[in-house]
Amino acid sequence: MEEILNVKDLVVEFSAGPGKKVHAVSNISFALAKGETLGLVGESGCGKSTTGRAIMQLIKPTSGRVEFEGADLTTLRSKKLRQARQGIQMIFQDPISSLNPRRKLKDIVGEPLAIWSNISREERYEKVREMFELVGLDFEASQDRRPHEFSGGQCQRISIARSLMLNPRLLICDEPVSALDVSVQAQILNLLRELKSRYELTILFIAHDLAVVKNISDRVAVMYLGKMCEISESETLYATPAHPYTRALLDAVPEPDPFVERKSDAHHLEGELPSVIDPPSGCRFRTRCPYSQDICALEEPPLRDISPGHQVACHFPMN
Amino acid sequence: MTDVRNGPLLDVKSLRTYFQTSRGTVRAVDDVSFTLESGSTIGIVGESGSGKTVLSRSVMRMLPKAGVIHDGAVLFEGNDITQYSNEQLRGIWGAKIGLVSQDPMTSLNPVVKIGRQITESIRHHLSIDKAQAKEMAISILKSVSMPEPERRFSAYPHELSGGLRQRVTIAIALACGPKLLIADEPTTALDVTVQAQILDLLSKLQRERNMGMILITHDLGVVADRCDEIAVMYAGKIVEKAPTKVLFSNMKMRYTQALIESIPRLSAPSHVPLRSIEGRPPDLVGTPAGCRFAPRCHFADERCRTQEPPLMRAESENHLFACWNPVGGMVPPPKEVISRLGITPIREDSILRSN
Amino acid sequence: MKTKLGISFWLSLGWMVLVILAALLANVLPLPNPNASLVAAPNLGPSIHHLLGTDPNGRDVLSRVIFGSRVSLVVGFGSIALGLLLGGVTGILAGYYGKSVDFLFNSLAMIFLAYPPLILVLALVTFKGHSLWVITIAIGIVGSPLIFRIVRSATQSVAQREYVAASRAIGAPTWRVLAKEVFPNVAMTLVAFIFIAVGVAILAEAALSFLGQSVAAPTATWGNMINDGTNDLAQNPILWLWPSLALFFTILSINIIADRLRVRFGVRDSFI
Amino acid sequence: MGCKSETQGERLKKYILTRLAALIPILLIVSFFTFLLLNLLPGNPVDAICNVGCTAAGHAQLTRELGLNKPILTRYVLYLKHALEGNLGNSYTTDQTVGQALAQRLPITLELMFLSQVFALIVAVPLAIFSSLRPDSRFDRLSSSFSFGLLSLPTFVIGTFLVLAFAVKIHLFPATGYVNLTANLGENLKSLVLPVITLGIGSIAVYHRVLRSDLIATLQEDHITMAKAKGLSTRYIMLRHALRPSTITFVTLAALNVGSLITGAFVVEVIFQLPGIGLLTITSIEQSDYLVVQGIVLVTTVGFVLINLLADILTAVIDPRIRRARV
Repeated sequence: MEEILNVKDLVVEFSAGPGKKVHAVSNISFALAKGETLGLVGESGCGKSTTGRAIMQLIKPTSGRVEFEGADLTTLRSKKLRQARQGIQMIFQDPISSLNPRRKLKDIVGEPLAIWSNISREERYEKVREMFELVGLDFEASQDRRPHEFSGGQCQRISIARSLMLNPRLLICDEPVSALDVSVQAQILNLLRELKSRYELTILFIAHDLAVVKNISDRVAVMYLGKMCEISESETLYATPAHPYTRALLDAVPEPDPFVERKSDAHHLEGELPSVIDPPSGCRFRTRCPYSQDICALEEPPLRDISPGHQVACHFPMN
Repeated sequence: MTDVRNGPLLDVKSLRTYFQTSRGTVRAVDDVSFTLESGSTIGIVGESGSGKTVLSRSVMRMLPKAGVIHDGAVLFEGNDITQYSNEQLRGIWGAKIGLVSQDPMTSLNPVVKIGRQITESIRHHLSIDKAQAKEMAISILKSVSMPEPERRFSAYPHELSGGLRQRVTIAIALACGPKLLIADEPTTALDVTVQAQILDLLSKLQRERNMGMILITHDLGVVADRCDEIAVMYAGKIVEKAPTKVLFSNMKMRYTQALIESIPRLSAPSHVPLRSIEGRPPDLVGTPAGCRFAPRCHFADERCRTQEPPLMRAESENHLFACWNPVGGMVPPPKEVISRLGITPIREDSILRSN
Repeated sequence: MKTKLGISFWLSLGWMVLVILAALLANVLPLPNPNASLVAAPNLGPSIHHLLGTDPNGRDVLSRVIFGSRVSLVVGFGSIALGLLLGGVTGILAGYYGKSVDFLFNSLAMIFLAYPPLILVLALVTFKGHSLWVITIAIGIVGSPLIFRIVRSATQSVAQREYVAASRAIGAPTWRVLAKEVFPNVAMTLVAFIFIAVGVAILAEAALSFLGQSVAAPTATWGNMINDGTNDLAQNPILWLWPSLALFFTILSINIIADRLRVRFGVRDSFI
Repeated sequence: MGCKSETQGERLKKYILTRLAALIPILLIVSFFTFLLLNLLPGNPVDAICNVGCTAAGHAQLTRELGLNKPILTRYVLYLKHALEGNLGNSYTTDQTVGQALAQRLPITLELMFLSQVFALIVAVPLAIFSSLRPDSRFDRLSSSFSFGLLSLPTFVIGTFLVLAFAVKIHLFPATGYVNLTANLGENLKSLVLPVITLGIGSIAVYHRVLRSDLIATLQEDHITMAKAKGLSTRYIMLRHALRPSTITFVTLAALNVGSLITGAFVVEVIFQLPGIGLLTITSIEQSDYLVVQGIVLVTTVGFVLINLLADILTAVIDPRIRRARV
């Protein structure tokens, strides 16, 4: 399969006062094949959103490579970077905050064309109209209105419309449905699925909700404290999680069905998330891992294949 | 104010809370009734704007004074607290009714030490000295499984993680041994792993202390295995109420059905299209005639749009729903119609008792 | 949903329009020379020829009040325009870029802010001369670090919003992000503060001229008229009253306009 | 969570020490700029001292005597050295040293400023508390409009009005003059009543408005709802939970307000002829007594910086979060 995005040894660190560093993302590598959807999950503070923004170069990575269609984005500067970024677009978590409250909808959605193409205003609005229809918004009724008049779900549709204006190949969705009600969340997930097949989009879907991720993803990657724990086909990962952390995450999800007996052997995570300024040595999960042994503190487990397409970073993977 | 009584712990009757705004009257809680026994949990499920938080505040009677119209009764231990003075209300808040609110990051005072935030409630209601109050607070911190409770006692909220802070708010709510615990989206702001810990803790404490608990949430997954009974709210009204297993296996109301089906599930395979509910929840100002869910409902017909469905009883006990075209067909014959707003306002609870 | 501006806003705006028009048209209006002595007998009460009477030098009080407004308005609006130019531009840049740009401008602003403003203005005026322009520039310079701080913090909060990130993700060049996404949202906060600042600048000038440190006599300013008036407070308090009233109503109007705009734009009431 | 071993007290101590260390470069830069400003601007102390009859040779000699022919940096270092030894130079117009003049005048200005703030707080804090308990009530609207009006009144208008009303018309208080604190406390306070009210009124308006809006915002926060849910009384919630976080902006503001307070104090001193720093500044400027002006600028600026530092430390004491964020 053709690779569209290849992230190699991505590191993002922030300064947190003198001599202190936040290790937000530490040596993450993964690749996305054309047309696939990769779900990126983890608890808050695990670095999944930072990864998304670092790929987009909205945050400068400390080191590592982000190859998009063969070009390393981390080496590009200003104009070249802006041009290369046209192929990648992003949808953000907060539907209200991701739209400028002072601008009209047609200008928000038309903005990418206003920047990148020389077509006339009329032609631009015509394209905006087509996109409105595609994402299920009434162009006539909403074009001259401003974002605050719309609900969260509608705002997210507007964001999606804007992101598709430049015909991107890769879409990075950063928690696109976590601020929405369940009934609206389903609308947006269905819309994304439909658009994906229509435009042959590749999607990096960042979320904390494992069920949502499972619904939309071909493959799933699990992050913990800036590190990649496990990455696999989604059916495999959900059926036979190999990393104790993945397992704990899955066990913690409340199933909306009173007839499903809660697993009696479910192990809930104990203890607190360690600090990202001073992460544990060796395996970062060891402080909360029920299976941790001496070697886990001494040696960092590398991400390795345990079956075709199933990689895990653990000294003692399950199954 | 006696403990010798026959009624339930909490009996909410036709509760209405309207807000007067410049846009018109917002009917945030509109004719809501339910009862709750000691030692049991009722889950109130609704999407944002369905009025579930206003309901919890109305039950506590913690509403602003200006621009609010309320009606109905809230019998707590047999006394109607809607008739209480502010002084009387302050006597039961914290002492008999505890509140755990949504966001542990904002619900603790950032400049007051945790210990003080717990003891001030104890000292206010139980009038004991400082040392005893501290001892009590530390034992409560222990009971909410707070690691190193003595040290946390003199910590500030910002030094704790979200999960630990929520344990502190639970400790505060439980400090005086309340009879009723209202948990308003207690885990929405928390990670899924912490959510499980907090929910387990709440159920454990609720059983141990034989409290009644109202668990308010938007997440059906949260209420599915932790509530005895579930009430589904939509646009300020309870549209279906049933014991948990009955609700999930035999839902009647079309909204409940759509809500349950729209949730992506871990047990379902990838890439299945989800059932979605088109449109958005209605504006609570000037709600239209008929069923409030009708504009978004695939099954809505003329009657749904013109005539508001009353709460009707399904075949199983304690199962009420408001729908003209319920799942599985109309079961109860029309004579069993229980209440019809504006025509014969029969209270739900009286029907339940006549059973 | 928009809140109404209310009657007080429109009354205030009316007063400001009146003051500005009078200042602009002062030369055209049938007024005697404000600095000419003995256009009539000294210390006259209000009459049909001299609506507000005359001062001990026999100068026309109405004419002096109207010409005096020119100084207040030029200093008030001029100094804040200068302050906006200095503080506003650097504030947006510092707030948006952060890091070293922010450090540089912010350190500079903090140094300026370390001086009590009046002392700095007095020092500048003493050594540069008592002309209208020096006063305007001095007050503008003193005000700019405060405007910088306001613009910077407003920009910082706007720059965190996701629509700014979204605009960058689309590939908008920096000038476009600043002009289309950041500036319109900062401007909203700014408008209310700017009016307050104009009021403060007018008050500052009046205080200076009361101390005899503003535009040199005999040019009429409200401040030096009030100062003159205090000398005759016991005998002829009305001389003190007119410029005081003019100053009071002007500042009040500006404050009311600022406050109504602040409420309209949903900006929080704070002076920092 | 990074440094749990530190106690709150240690953290606070560390914070104060860091802030004090940061003060030294600020004071150096500020004093240098002051020096530079007063030296580079046109207008020369030699011109001021030399009258019209001054010869070119006399002029040059005076320049040498005052050390004005040396490079600016050398002069600054010398000035700083002398300043640290407590020597700020001599006044050209009186036979006092600058230090003596300041020592004589400063207490008067400080007493005036201090008392005016006490007065302003006594009036503004209760007003703000009652306003915020019932926002938009009749009391709130009345007091808000009242403070709005005060905000629009210049100090010198208030001052002259008070003189007219209480000194000229009914002779309750002296219009001008100052009685020394050590000489007669009663007369001293009496002579300060009108100046203190005049200066305090502007602060009342500012404090009332800011504290009110801050309290209203705090009262809407979740933790206040939680405090109510504990059954605590309104009075307790106001004093224990609302007022303390609200004081943070308030303290910062009060420190910044010192700038406009100094302006106000100068004006008040002129109106009531109080022999403080303000009056000294005005006369020195009029007589181009250059070293006195420089000394005043230096002292007020250092004082201003110190007060703002004090405010920062105070907010850190009030709000434990700041200690961690700013260290």
